[in-house]
Amino acid sequence: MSKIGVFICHCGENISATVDVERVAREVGGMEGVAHAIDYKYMCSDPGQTFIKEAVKKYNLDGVVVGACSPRMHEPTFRRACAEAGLNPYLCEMANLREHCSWVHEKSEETTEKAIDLVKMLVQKVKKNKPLDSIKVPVTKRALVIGGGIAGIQASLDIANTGHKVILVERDPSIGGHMSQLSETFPTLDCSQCILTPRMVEVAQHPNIKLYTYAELESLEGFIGNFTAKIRLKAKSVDYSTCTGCGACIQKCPVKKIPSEFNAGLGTRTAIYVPFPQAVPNKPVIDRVNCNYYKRGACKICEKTCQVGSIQWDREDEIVTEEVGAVVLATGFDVKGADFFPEYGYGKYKDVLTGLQFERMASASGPTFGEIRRPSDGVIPKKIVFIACAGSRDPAKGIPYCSKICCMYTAKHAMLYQHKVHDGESTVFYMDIRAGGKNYEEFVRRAIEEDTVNYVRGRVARVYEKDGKLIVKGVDTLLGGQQVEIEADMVVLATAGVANCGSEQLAQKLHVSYDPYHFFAEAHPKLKPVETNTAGIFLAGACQAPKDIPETVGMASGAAVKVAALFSNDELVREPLVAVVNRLAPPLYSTCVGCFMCETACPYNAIEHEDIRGRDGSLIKTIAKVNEGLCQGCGTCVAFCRSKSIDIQGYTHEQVYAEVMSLLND
Amino acid sequence: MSSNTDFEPKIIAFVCNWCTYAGADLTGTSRLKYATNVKIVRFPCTGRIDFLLLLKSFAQGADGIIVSGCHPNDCHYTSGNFHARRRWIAFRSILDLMGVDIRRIQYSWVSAAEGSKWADLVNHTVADIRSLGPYQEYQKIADYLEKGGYHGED
Amino acid sequence: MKIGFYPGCSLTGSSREYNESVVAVAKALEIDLVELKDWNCCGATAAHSMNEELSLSLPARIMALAEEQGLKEIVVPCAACYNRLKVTQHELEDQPKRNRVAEILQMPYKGDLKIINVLQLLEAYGTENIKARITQPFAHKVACYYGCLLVRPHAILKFDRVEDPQSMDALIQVIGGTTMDWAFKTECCGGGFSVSRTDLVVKLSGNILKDASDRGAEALIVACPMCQSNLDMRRGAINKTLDSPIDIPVIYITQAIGLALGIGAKELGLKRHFVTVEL
Amino acid sequence: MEKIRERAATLLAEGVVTLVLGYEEGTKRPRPLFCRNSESARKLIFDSRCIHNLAVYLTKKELVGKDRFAVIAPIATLRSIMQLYVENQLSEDKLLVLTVDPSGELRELVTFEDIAGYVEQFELKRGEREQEILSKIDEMSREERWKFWMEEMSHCFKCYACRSACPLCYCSKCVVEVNRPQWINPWPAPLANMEWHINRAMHMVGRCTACGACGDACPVGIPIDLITRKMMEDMAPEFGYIPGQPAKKGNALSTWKLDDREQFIR
Repeated sequence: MSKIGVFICHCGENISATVDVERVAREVGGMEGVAHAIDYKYMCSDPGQTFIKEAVKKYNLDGVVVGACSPRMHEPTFRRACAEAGLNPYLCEMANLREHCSWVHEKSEETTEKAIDLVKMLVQKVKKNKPLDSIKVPVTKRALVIGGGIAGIQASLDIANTGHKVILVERDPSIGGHMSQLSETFPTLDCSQCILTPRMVEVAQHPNIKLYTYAELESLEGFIGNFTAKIRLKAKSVDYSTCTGCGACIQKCPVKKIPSEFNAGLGTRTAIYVPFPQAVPNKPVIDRVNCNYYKRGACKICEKTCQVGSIQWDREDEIVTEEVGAVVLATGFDVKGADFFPEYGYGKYKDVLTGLQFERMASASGPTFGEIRRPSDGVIPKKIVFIACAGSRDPAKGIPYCSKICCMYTAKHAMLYQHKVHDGESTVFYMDIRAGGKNYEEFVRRAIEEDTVNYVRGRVARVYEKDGKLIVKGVDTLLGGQQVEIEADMVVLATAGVANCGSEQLAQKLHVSYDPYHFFAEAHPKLKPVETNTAGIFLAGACQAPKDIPETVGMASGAAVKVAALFSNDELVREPLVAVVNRLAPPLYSTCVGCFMCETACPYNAIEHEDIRGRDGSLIKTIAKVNEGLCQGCGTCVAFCRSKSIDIQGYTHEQVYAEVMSLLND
Repeated sequence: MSSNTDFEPKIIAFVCNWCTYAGADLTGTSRLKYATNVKIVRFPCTGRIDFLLLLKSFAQGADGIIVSGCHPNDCHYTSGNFHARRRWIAFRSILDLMGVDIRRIQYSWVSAAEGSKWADLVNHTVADIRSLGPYQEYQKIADYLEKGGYHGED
Repeated sequence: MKIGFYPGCSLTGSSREYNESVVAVAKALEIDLVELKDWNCCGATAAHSMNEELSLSLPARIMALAEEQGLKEIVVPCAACYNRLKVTQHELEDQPKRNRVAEILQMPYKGDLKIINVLQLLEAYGTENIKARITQPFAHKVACYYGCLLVRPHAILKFDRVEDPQSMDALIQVIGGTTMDWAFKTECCGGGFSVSRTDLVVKLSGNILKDASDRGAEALIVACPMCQSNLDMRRGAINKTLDSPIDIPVIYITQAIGLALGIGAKELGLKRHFVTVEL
Repeated sequence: MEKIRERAATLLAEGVVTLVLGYEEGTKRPRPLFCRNSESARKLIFDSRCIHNLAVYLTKKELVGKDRFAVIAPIATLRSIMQLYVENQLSEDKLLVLTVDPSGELRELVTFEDIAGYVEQFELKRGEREQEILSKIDEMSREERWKFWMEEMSHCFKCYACRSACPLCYCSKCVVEVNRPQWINPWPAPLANMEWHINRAMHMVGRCTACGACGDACPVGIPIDLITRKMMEDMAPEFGYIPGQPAKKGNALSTWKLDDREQFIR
C-alpha cells in the first residue's frame, strides 16, 4: 500500500481564513494509503520544507501532496525539497487550495469540502505517479549559422567569442547580405559599409568561425544538441587556396552585361565576379549560367589571364557533413519585385525603382557613384515621389502586415535625395508614419521640417508614363480626400519586405514552422521570440519578420546567448514529462500498430519510426518511438492513440483517470 | 424539475496548464468569486484531453463538464488546441447523434489573462447546469450494474 | 459547344448592338447559346446599395432558374450583371444568407453554376479556332478598356490580373490587332452616375478617351455596356470640355471579332453607335 | 467470372502470388475463399452479392503470410485498402488487387495510385436502408434519439463482431482490453455498451469508409454502421476528407486547419 504524506498549508491566513485546514488534514489523513497528514502556517518556509523532508524519511513516504498555492508557483520548491530528502521529485504533487479555492470562494462548509476533494484528487493521482529521471542529452558544442547577413554575422561572432566553434553558411559568394547594399543607415546616416565591413573581416579571420560561402544547407537530421548538417558547397570554379584575388580575370571577362544582383539590377557584372569590392572572401566565382565556356564550350579567357592557374573548369558541387549542437537561422528577407505592381508600373517604366535600387543609387559605391540619376536617360530627377506601403498593409496584395522598415528608409531616401539634389522636390505618399524607435520620430520630423520633404497622407492609385513624365495619381486624405496628381521624374516604391525565396523549403528541411507569409515562426510571440518550436534551432533577424538593423543585431545576440547557454553544459537536462510508447514482451513488443497518426499530430516532429527485428534481422513490425530530445510534452499524441499505446509521463492515463474518478466518487 | 434551486450540480473542469489553469490562478489572485461546484483537473494541453475522460465523468455522476484551453494561435505547443478543437467538433457530433445532452459540456478558450472570464464561465455553466437539473438520464444507465467501481486500483 | 446565356436588361435596351454582336459571333463560331427562360433584372446598379436582401435575391433567382433549366454554365456579357452574379454566388456561401434567400425565392439554389464573361467564353472556345476563321484581319491599333466591374473585386471574380488585365488584349492580338500599354485600362468611367452626375462621367470618361487618343488608338475596345454608353453616348458632352474633339469609336470586343470574322456591320449593330464606326 | 478464375489460377501457378483472397458460394451468401493453389481458384465467384469486406484479412499476418498475395476487391473493399495504406498497414509490393469494373472487365490494380484513381469514379451513396433509418433519426428529438439508441444498445451483448469485421479495427490490443485503467468495462450493460459504441465512432472519425461491414456483422441487427457512416458524412465536408480518397498525410483528427468551424466554444 502507498505511504503518502499530505501537507496542508495555511498560507498565513490566505487559505485558513476560508478553508478549515485542520479538517482537511484530518479527513485526508484518514484516506487509504495516506501515512501522514499535517497542516502548517507556511509550508514553503524553511521550517515548512523541513517538516516535509523529515516526514519523507521518518515515514518512508512514497508520495507527497502539498495542499497550498498554485503548482505554477511552488511546485519546483516542493519537488526540490522532496529530492533533497531522497524522494524522487516527480512523486510530489500540489493541490491548488489558494488560487482555485480559498481566494475564489467565501468561507463555508462547501469551500472546505472542495478543498478536501482537491487534496484527495491529488492523493489518488500521486498513488499512480512513477519515479522519473531527468532526460540527459549530450551536446555537440558547435553551432551552425545559416545566412551571412548582419544577423548571421552578429550571431556567429557572438557565439565564436564565447569560445565555441561556428559554421557560417552563406548562399551568395560573399557575406554581408542586404546591409552591405545599403547607402546610409537611419537614424544616424552613418555609412552602412563603414560599420559592416570590419565585422565581415572579423568573421573571415576569427579562429572559431568556419565560413562556407556560395553554399547551401542540403539537409539537417537529428535533434537538439545532436544535429547532422549536410552542406552543399556550390562549385566556385576557382581554387581559393591559390587565388590571390587580384581581379585580373574579372577585368578580362567578355560577358559584361549581366545585371548585378548586388546593385539590384541597376548595374552590371561579369560572368566571373565578386559581388562587390569589399566582398568577404574577396575572391571570384564563375556564374556558370552566364559563362561563355559553360554555355558554348569556348572562351577560357579568365584561365589565360590567371597567373596562378586558379581556374578549375571541372570542379563539381561538393557535400560536406558537419555535426552541430544548435542552429541559428538568419536567412533574412527579400523585397517584392517586378510584376507585383502593374498599377505602379514597376518593371514597365525604367524610372520606377524599388527602395533597394534607390539605396544602391544613393550609395557612393553604387552604379551612379552616389548620384541620383534616372535609369532611363541619366538625367537628375527634379521631382521625385516615394510611395510608402507598396504592397505592405494591403490584404489585396496578400501582404496584410506592416514591413516595419519602410517608413524609416523612405524618410532617409527623401532626405538623401534632398541632400544630393538641392533644388529637387520630393513627395512621400504614406498611410501612417510608423517611427517607433530611438531617435526615429525625430529623424522623420527632420526630413519633413529641415529637408522640406512633402508628406502626403494617402495612397497612390496608379503611376503611368506620359510625355516622359511619370504621372502619380493619388489622394490626399488629410484634405478631405482631394485627388492629387504629380508629374514626377522618378518614383521609388517602398516595397514590402517578404520572406526570402526558398524559406518555405528550408523550413521544411529543418522542421521549423513558418507563418502564412513564409516567415519562420517563433516558439512564442512574446516570451520566446528567438526560439523555434524545434528545440535547438533559433532565429535571428528578418527571417522571422521584417525588422531594422538594431533589432536584427539584438535578436542575433539573443540567439547567440541561447546557443551559448545550451553549450554551457556537456549534457542537456530536460524535464522527463515526455511521451513514451509502451514496450512489451514478445510476441507483441508493443501495443502500437504503427498507424503513425501520432506522427502527423505531433507539433514537434518528435515521433520516429522504430523497426522491431527478430534475431535473424527480419522486420517484425514498425512502431512509433518518441524522440525525447524533441518531445515537449503536450500529450496530443496520447489523446489521439486509439490503442492507448502512447502515454505521457506526469499526466499518464492512470494518473488522470484516478483524478477524475476521485473527484466524482463520494 | 421544481427543486432545481436546491440542486448543487457537480461540475468537473478539464483545463490546460498554460492558459486556462493560469487564468483560473489569476481569478484567484484577483479575488474574484465563483461557485464551488467546479473542480479543476490540470492537463498539459487541451490536446491531451481524452474524450473518454468526458464520458467517464458523466458515468461517475458529473452533471456538467467544462473543457477549456488556450485561444486559437495561443497554444503553448502551437497546435494542441487546434487538434482539440477538431476532436470536440467530431465528439460533439457523435454525442448529439447518440442523444447525449451536449448542452452539459461547455467548451471555452480562457487565456492566462482572462481571470474574470473564468469566473464568468464557471458561474454561467453552474447556472446553466442547474437549470438543466441532474443528469439522471445518464445516471440511470450508469447505475445499472456498474456505478461506483473504480477499476484502476492496484 | 453549348452554353447558357443571360443577356440582362442593357443588352435588350441601350446596348442592343452588344447582344447582336454576341449572338452573331457565337453563330459564326458555332457556339450554341441557350437563352435563360423567364430571366429577370440582376439588380445592378442600384439594388446592392439600397437593400441587401433584394440585391442577393435578384441574381440568386437567375442562378436558380439556370440550375432548374439544367444549365451548368452561363455566359453573362454585361460586366455589371457578371459582377452581380459572381458576387451573389460568393455571398451565398454564407449559410444564413442562403437560407434567407431560399425563403424569399421559394426555389432551390445549389450555387454551383459556372458564371463566365464574354472574354472567358472566347478564351474557352480557343484562340486557335478563332484564328482559323478569320477572313479580314482586324489591322487596327486599339486601346483595350476593361473598366471596373469586369475585374474587381479580384478576391471574388478571380479573373485576370486586377491592375493590368491582359485577356482582351490577347484576343485583339489573335484577330490581328495591335494593342497598347496605356494608363486608363481599369480606371472608372463614371458608371451608373451617367444620369445623376453627368458632369462627373464627362470628366472621368473624358480622361480615358483623351489618354487613348493621345497614344494613337484608332478605337476603344470594351466588354461592358455601361462603359460603352458613357464613352460613346456622352461623347458630345465630353468633346465640349476638350480643346479638340475626339472621334474614335468605342466598340465591343465581340464587334471587333465579328469584323475579323467577316460579319457585316449591320449584323454586328455597328450602325447603332453615336460615334460613327469606320474600321 | 471465368476471367477471374483464370487470372487467379495463372497468378498462383506462376508464383506471382501465394494466395488469392476471394469469394466462393456459401450456404446463404458468398463467403471468403483463401485460394492457395490454382485448383481451388476454380471455386472463385464474383458478383454483386460479394459484399464481405476482405480488407479485414489484409492486416492479419498469420493469414496472408509474408509473401505477395492478391485480393479480389469490390469498391467498398478498395476504399478500405486505401485507408489501410494511409495508415501504413499495407505495402504496395505485397499486394495485388483484382476487381471487376461496371462493364464486367477484369481490372488489375498494382499501385495505390491506381486504386485511388479507380475509386475516384465511384460516388458513395446512401442505400435505401441507411436513408430510411438516418432520416428517421434526423427527425427525432434528442431525448428520442437517446431512447432509440438505448433500446438498440440493450440488445448488444459485446460479442465484438463489429470490431472483427471492420478492416480498420486492426489494433493488436483494443482499448476495451486495456485495463490500466479499465476505461470501458468488458461486460454488456447499458453504460459499457454506450461507451464502447461512442468510442468506436470516435476512433473511426475520418477513417471509416462506410463499407457497412460492422452493421452486417452485428448478430442482433443494431444499425451501428450508421453511427460511423453519419460521422463520415458529417465530417467529410467539415474536414475535407473523402472515403477511399484519403489525404496522403494524416487523417481528419490528426490534422487541423486554422479556420476549422465551430460555434460552441465560448
